[in-house]
Amino acid sequence: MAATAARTPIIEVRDIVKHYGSIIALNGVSIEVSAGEVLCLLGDNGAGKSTLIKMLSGAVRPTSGEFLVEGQPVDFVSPRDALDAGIATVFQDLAMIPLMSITRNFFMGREPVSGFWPFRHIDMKHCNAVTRDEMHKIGIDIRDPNQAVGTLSGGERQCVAIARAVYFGAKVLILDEPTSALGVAQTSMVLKYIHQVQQKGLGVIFITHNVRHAYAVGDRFTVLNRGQTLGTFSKSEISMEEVQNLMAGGKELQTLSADLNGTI
Amino acid sequence: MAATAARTPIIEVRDIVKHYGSIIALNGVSIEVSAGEVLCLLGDNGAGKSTLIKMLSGAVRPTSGEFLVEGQPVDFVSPRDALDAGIATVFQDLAMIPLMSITRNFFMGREPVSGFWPFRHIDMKHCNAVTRDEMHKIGIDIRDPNQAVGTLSGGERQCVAIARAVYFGAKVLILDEPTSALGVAQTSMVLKYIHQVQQKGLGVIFITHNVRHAYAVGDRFTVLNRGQTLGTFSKSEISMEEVQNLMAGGKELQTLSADLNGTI
Amino acid sequence: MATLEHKASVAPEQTVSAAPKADERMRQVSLATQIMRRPELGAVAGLVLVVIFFFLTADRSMFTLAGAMTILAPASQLGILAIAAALLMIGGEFDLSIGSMVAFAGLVFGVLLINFGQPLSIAILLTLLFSGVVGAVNGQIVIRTRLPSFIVTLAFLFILRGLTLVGLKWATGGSTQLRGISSAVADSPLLHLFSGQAFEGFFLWLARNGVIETFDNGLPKVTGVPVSVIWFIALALLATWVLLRTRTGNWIFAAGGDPNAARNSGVPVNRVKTSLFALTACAAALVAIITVLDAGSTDARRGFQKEFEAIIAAVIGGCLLTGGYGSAIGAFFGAVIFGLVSIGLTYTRFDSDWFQVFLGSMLLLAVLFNNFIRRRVTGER
Amino acid sequence: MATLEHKASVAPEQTVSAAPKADERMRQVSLATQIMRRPELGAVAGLVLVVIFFFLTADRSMFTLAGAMTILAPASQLGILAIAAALLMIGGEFDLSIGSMVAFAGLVFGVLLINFGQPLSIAILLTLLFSGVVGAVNGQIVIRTRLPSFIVTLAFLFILRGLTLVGLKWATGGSTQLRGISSAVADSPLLHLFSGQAFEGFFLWLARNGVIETFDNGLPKVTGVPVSVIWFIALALLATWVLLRTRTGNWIFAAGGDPNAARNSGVPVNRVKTSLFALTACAAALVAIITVLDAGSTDARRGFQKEFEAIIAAVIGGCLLTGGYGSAIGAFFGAVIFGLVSIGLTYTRFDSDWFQVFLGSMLLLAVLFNNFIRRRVTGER
Amino acid sequence: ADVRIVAVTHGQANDPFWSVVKNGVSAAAKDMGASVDYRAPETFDMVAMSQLIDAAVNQKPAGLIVSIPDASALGPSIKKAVAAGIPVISINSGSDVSKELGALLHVGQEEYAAGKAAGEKLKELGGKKGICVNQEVGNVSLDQRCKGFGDGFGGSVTVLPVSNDPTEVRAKVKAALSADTAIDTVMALGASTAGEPSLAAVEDAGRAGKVHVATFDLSADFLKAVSAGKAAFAIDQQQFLQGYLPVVFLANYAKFGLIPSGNVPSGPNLITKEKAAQVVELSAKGIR
Ligand SMILES: Nc1ncnc2c1ncn2[C@@H]1O[C@H](COP(=O)(O)OP(=O)(O)OP(=O)(O)O)[C@@H](O)[C@H]1O
Ligand SMILES: Nc1ncnc2c1ncn2[C@@H]1O[C@H](COP(=O)(O)OP(=O)(O)OP(=O)(O)O)[C@@H](O)[C@H]1O
Ligand SMILES: [Mg+2]
Ligand SMILES: [Mg+2]
Repeated sequence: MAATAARTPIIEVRDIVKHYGSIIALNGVSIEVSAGEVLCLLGDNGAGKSTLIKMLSGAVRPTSGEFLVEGQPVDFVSPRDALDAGIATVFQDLAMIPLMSITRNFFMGREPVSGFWPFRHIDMKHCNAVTRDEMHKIGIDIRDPNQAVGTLSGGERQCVAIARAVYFGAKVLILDEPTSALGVAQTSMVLKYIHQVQQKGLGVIFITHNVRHAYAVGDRFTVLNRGQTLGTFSKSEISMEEVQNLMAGGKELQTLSADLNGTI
Repeated sequence: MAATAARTPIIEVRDIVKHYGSIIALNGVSIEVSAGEVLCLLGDNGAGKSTLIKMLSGAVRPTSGEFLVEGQPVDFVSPRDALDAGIATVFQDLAMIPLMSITRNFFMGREPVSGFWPFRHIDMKHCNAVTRDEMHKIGIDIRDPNQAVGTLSGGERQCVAIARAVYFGAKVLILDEPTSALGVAQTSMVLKYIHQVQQKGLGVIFITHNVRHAYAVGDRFTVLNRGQTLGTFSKSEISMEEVQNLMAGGKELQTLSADLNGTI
Repeated sequence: MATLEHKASVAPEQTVSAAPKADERMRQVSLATQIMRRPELGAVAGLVLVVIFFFLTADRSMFTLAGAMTILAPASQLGILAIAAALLMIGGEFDLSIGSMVAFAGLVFGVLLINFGQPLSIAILLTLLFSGVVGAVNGQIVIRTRLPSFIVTLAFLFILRGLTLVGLKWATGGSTQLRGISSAVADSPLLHLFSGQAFEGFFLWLARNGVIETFDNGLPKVTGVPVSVIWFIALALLATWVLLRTRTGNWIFAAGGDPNAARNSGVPVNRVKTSLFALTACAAALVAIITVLDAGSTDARRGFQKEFEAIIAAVIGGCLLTGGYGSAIGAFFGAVIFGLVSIGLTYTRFDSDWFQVFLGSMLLLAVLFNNFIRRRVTGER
Repeated sequence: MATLEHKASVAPEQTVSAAPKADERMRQVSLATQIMRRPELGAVAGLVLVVIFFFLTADRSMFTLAGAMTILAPASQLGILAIAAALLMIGGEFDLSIGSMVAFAGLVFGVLLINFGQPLSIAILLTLLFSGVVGAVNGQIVIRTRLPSFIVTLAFLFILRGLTLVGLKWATGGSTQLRGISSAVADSPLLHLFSGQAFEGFFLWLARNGVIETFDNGLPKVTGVPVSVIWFIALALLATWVLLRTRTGNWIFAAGGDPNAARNSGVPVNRVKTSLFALTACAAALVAIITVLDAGSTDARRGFQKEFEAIIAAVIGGCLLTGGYGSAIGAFFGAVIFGLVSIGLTYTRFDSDWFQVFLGSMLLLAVLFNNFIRRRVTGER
Repeated sequence: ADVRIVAVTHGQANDPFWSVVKNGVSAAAKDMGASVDYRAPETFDMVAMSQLIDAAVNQKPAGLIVSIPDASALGPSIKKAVAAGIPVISINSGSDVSKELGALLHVGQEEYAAGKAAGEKLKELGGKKGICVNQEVGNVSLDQRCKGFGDGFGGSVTVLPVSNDPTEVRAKVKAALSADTAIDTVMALGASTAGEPSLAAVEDAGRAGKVHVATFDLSADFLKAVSAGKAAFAIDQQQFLQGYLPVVFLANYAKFGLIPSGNVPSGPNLITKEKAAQVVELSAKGIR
């Protein structure tokens, strides 16, 4: 299937299963990502993409299945373990604290400290400057880095989460529908970021419902459906239309598209 | 500007201003929607689209400005007033209660009751059936209408909010980025809904960052930028590319697009 | 607060009632799992544990009919408060003034009967009305000022308690105890709805036929079911029905789960919350009426810390302090557990110095056990 | 709970420090607005109101240096607890066992000194250590079982209170009061850190020079600042610094604001919460040590309902019960307001029967006034 | 032990006064070879107390010891006990209603009478204006102590409501003294909770020796102050006997049918400077 099978993948999961009580969210899913590769995770709503991502980033634990990072089996008990292993994630729900300021959210969990021990503190000025800067780069001109995140617009908030994940670098960058609420300019910035990150040799897992975005940056496409893998395809093997049909899970897209002049 | 100026618009706002403490979210915005018309509200992240929507649906009150419904000035003090006036809204944050079941969220605020007074109750069986049905129509096959909404996937949740707004009909349907988390099939269903609703003679306000979606269903386009109106254009006056440029707020999209083969 | 997400993922409301379908994304689960997942029934495991504990350590007389009644009487009075407090908590607010309200309503009731010589019916009506108004005022302050209900009702905790003292001294001419209520209401027909025992005839009949124990003089040891127990059960059923089957119930859950989202969906959150505050105050007044009629007196300390116990019972019964989740039946069992533990210990031989240690440990154990069993059965992490 | 969104929109933390920029999307706001928007300073308005009230109604002696010290001594002890409780509340949890912990730590401290004849330093160290461990156990139970901290620490409220009684009776051979502590520690050098007055020399000098009032014998009426006041102020400053300027502070806000989001961002939520529980218990132990040394004895009722008062003070000071929002300085002012109102009323001529009515009304007024002023000044809806 | 006796009172086990009663109960139980359970509601709560009595009656003990601070509230339960054939002895409060409710006898002292005695004594010492430091306003027995004190004292008396926190008591008493310098008498309703901090407050206010401080009940440190002349006196009800004697009576009644034919007044007993020193040690052990 994939062209990169020779290298050890940075992340590899095999036959992952996840139950929530009586609900089966994942029922045997396998994927792998190598360095310098963008894997697009596609699938219908409720297919289990976010659940898989949460597993990779240590936020939930699988019911069964294997999970290898650089060939070594791992068992993350908290997202901190995943971060320490170099996996940075933008969650679909963004993992932000509404009552806290933009800066504080930006640096949450990885605050840079200065000074000696009993006086070790955060250099807020520097943090504010970094935040303003990084947000500017992604295309958001924030009024005040101390504004509470809960009062930002949906897109602004999403940009904070993305800027944060990118800023703190990592071996793997996981993005769960990062562009869903973004404006046109911000979206293109994020796609550009993905490209840059890939160039630096990181692995990227990118979830989206937008075929164009996926096709623009993806090297390989894994399609999930109702908790199971429908297959993995490299860009050379598959056309944009085929990807689109896979994503829609074989629903009669033709009729719909016809009504709307193929604009989806 | 607009072609429909002769009819009384269902909703009209003039020179709306909204301050949050020192923050100016809207600074003089005017729009109008007539029956049987789809108005697309476009604009960069943080432009003030959601703030405007919240005002129209009674969730926040304007600092100043006029608000007319069918030509009559109104002053909504709560979203209930807006609902009573026939304005149904899908909020960007969806307005769902995570701990409550899908059915209960679906009917929240508009529960159908049966029986006589002291014994008036909700017919849960019927409600469950309606919920399952409406969700199926939009393309989501829910496992159990009693599942807590907090445990649904992002897209599934968004579909509940949309299905609810459409089901309860209204004079005006306001959709704030309804398709942001939706899969391909669900998105086309929503666009189809908008079309149907428009045919029925309702007014629709549709917010999106996806130019294609906007162009597919919109009759007129109002562009906001940094809290102000950039202008309103009817479909005949403007091309998709021009809309796209307006949405990005004049940022150098060309260079970005070039990198990514124009896929945004 | 950490539990919100968690609860959401494990207790989809009423999974029990879901029709089984063939969906490959669902596992078959046992009936036990489905039952344990209901918030109402979570507290049952703790109750069972506590009963077993007492069965092993307590005097046999605890497990007679009379023993049960001695436990149910206080549990039911607490329970009436706990059910109202649970509804209010589900609706997202607290009322710390319940206990003081019991004392204050008792004063109002007593004064109406004694100082103003009103008939029982009028006194009950006015007391309930008055409490309801105070409750609604509480609610309106919370809503208008958007202050936390904790601090507003706390102020009323002090104010009502203080007014009770002042009022009692005024009514009695200097004492903090108002007596003579029994004689004032001696032959009112309404009396039997609010005081004494229900089903007395039935119990007498049972005793005559040797079904239940009797004293040496032939009278039954238990002359009936305390009316407070009847009220308690009736309210628990009513509240459960309201929560699960009515529009109001849906609004209560919504108002507590996320008031903003609820408001945006058209739920009249303010009206719901105000009504709940009024209801809670009325429940306190009901308890006041029952206890005052039973005791024949009222004093400045009535209901002391009852607000606290009511909240404890509601939380044992599975209500979230953050609102939006819980059940009336849970509060019912919570009150029974609390009553059982605190009265039950008097049936054991433990030194009363250890009373609090036991009370605390039993509560903790009951809740831990609930939790353990639920997780075990539902197979959650 | 309804207030979350609301607070978010009106109190962007530290707007004061934002550099003014030319952004057409920002209005110029006055300095007053910027200051009132800080959660720390919200409680100041209430304090001012209360002071004005007493200025108009109370005896002049309240406004002397001696009067101030009289109020500060209890306020500072409450304040130490309130600051710790505020940190814990910001971190999203409650500790209802603080009050019982004061009694229990007092017992441990007393027993170490008297029954085991340990020197003061060891006794203090062991008491703090021991309390910290109990607090951490509290925290671990909350975290592992994911039960609400309300119910877990409530169990400890009972258990610790009960153990104190049992322990006291054991240590004294039957009494509920353990005494003789003053003589046991009479000449320890550490004593002055935890008991008595600070700056005595300075006050003596002031008195000699006629700056402050003296008794007829020439000794100053106020011989110094109670050490608890020093601890109180120091802790308030330290806690404020930690909250606003350190990594730990960020983690506390995050853990309370949304534990899931915080965990997903790599914040060690469990460690933070456990530490906060341990800290709260240590604060209780500190208060125990100070009061025991001051009173020279300890008894079974020490710290009764202090958990409640500490939470009240924190809430007056602007902490949200739901976590993630609040300040240590707010709790500081909250404790001062509470102390001022409860002691201040004895300086007035109101009939003491009305005490609770006044206490409640003043608290409500103070909080309402805070709120009113803040809304007024910040121009919010 | 074959004789089982239950004591239900309105005082919690951790109340210094009632812990002495409980010690009396335990001592008698040991001496008589009886088993006694001591029960009390968690707060001054008459409804809860009547429920505890009901629960006790249900266990058919050989004897029941109760305090009766509210005859209306507790009466029915006590009558039920009597009707069930359980011998009842009332202690501490309720001497006036004891017979009426069917109790065999009463051991104790009326709170009001003790307060009045104290008031009279303090008036004798020259007091004109007093405060009554009440650590639990609304507790009827404490309120009666205050009322009795007021009536006996004659002069102007205000009630100072305080909590159990010594620091707060001290601050409030000090505040009261400095707000009104005419106050020359402080009557505390509990020795360790209110009495000791009141003494400290008097000293803080620089009024030592000018203000008479007296207290209900005993505590070792307060007694020391009495013997040192810093405090006027402490009122002793000899509550140890209120616990001890009824157990002895009921045990003998159960075994031999013997019972005294009249009430036993256990107090009041003013402990002044002369007697104070000898009681200190007993007080520290929870016997006085
Ligand atoms: N905590 C939970 N408890 C119960 N069911 C859950 C839970 N979390 C997710 N699910 C279920 O698992 C399925 C997969 O959810 P997931 O969020 O992974 O979907 P997704 O592929 O990310 O969808 P979307 O594209 O809409 O974000 C959904 O049907 C959802 O209802
Ligand atoms: N409650 C609030 N307090 C302070 N500022 C606010 C508040 N709500 C919104 N804002 C600010 O107002 C601006 C407009 O927000 P709004 O949500 O309307 O943007 P939007 O156009 O919907 O953006 P998006 O496309 O990202 O959803 C944002 O910059 C936001 O920071
Ligand atoms: Mg998802
Ligand atoms: Mg928006």
